Amino acid sequence: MQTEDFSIDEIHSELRQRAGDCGAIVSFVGLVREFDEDASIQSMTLEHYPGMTEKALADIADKASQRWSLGGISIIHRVGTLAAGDQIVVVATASAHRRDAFEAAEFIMDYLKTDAPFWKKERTSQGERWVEQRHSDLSSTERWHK
Amino acid sequence: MQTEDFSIDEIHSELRQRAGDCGAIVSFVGLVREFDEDASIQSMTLEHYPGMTEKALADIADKASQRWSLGGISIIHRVGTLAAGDQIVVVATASAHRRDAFEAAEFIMDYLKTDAPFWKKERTSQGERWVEQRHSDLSSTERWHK
Amino acid sequence: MSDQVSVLYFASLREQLGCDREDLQLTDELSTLEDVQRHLAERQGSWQVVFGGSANILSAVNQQMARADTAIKAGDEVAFFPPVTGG
Amino acid sequence: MSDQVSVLYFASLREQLGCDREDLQLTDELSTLEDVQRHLAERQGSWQVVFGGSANILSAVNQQMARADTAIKAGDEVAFFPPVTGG
Repeated sequence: MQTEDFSIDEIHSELRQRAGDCGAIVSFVGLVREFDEDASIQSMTLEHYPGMTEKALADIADKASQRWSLGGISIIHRVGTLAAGDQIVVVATASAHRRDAFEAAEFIMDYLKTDAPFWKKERTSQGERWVEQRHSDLSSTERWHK
Repeated sequence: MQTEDFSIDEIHSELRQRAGDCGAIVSFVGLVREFDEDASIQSMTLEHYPGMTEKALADIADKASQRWSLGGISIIHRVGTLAAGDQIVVVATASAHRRDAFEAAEFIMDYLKTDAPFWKKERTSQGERWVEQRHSDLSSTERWHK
Repeated sequence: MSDQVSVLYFASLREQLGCDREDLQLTDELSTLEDVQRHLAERQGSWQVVFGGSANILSAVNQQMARADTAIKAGDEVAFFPPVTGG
Repeated sequence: MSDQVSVLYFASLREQLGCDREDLQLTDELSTLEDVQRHLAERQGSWQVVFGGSANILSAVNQQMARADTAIKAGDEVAFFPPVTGG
């Protein structure tokens, strides 16, 4: 968790040093959209649950490490107020096998969306509103249960 | 195709500008491994088929664009001689939906591995050798045929 | 240690209730998350609306997601919040 | 335009054959990729080994992957190479 922006270059370099001999790095970056349901977004504030959020992310990373053969995982999620186009989150995974890196990154993002205590509030042209969880996010996580 | 290294930061920035209002960017980076089947790799030379390689990559990107809703795709593949740990390839996809970005990036990498005319020659502690295609690469591409 | 639990509220719940945390005295009738939720629903105004209604509320005990039948004991940290929307 | 096709060889094939490209005169017996491959296998030494053996050789016509029964015509660019290993 941090309020500052992150550099995807630095995350890659750090992961490459830490991960040892991995041939594949997959990264996901989530950005603040400019429009949501036809309202233009002026800014977005991210609230989290200090303490629990860290534990939830560590727990998700552990689950991924048990399921796939990974050399390393990086997760950075910003909190505080962000503008449209800003980076919100990065998840990066390193592995000897590209399929492992891809699946683990997607798994981590899916669980982050349903299990990590973050809440978004948008400031739009039509006022402020809390973002609602989408049903598709729940079903994305469910598909990993098998 | 280029001999120079690439910056993942620049690829992200360029894609964010070009892709419009996309909330998700997925990138894959392939690196030269330090070991392959117990031989330590001193360097790797990448040969390609000028003309056909460009067409093959454009064709794969087109296929991905038809299959998923994407705001943009970037593919850079290096040729020439690289050292262990060097970046070989980056594939980045931007989309409004993270699942589309993930699947398209993996699809492009799978097809690149079986359909784009590149060949790797390793210089190892045990001499030079052409890398052989793995059967798993063929089956990775086949799973997209359904 | 007293017979209390801390209760935390986040995001839209925090705003609706006008409260981000409070200490709650445990009693014999307050031994599970469900009990706490029923107790809070008995309060007036927005408390009744939030905890007595059909809204989907998630809960955690000691910073782990927890189901309604989870037992609570003195010193626990209990939290209520809406479905999460990070990432 | 003459009745020729260019034939290109890549990677391990290029090294084994000691040849990266040549021009081939088309004849009535040389009208598909398969014909060209059979013609090359009739040559001595490494040509026979490479094209007459069981090695998995991929081929392209005018820079598109092509199957053995693909027809070729004067001016085409034909290429033979091993399975690709980029990425």
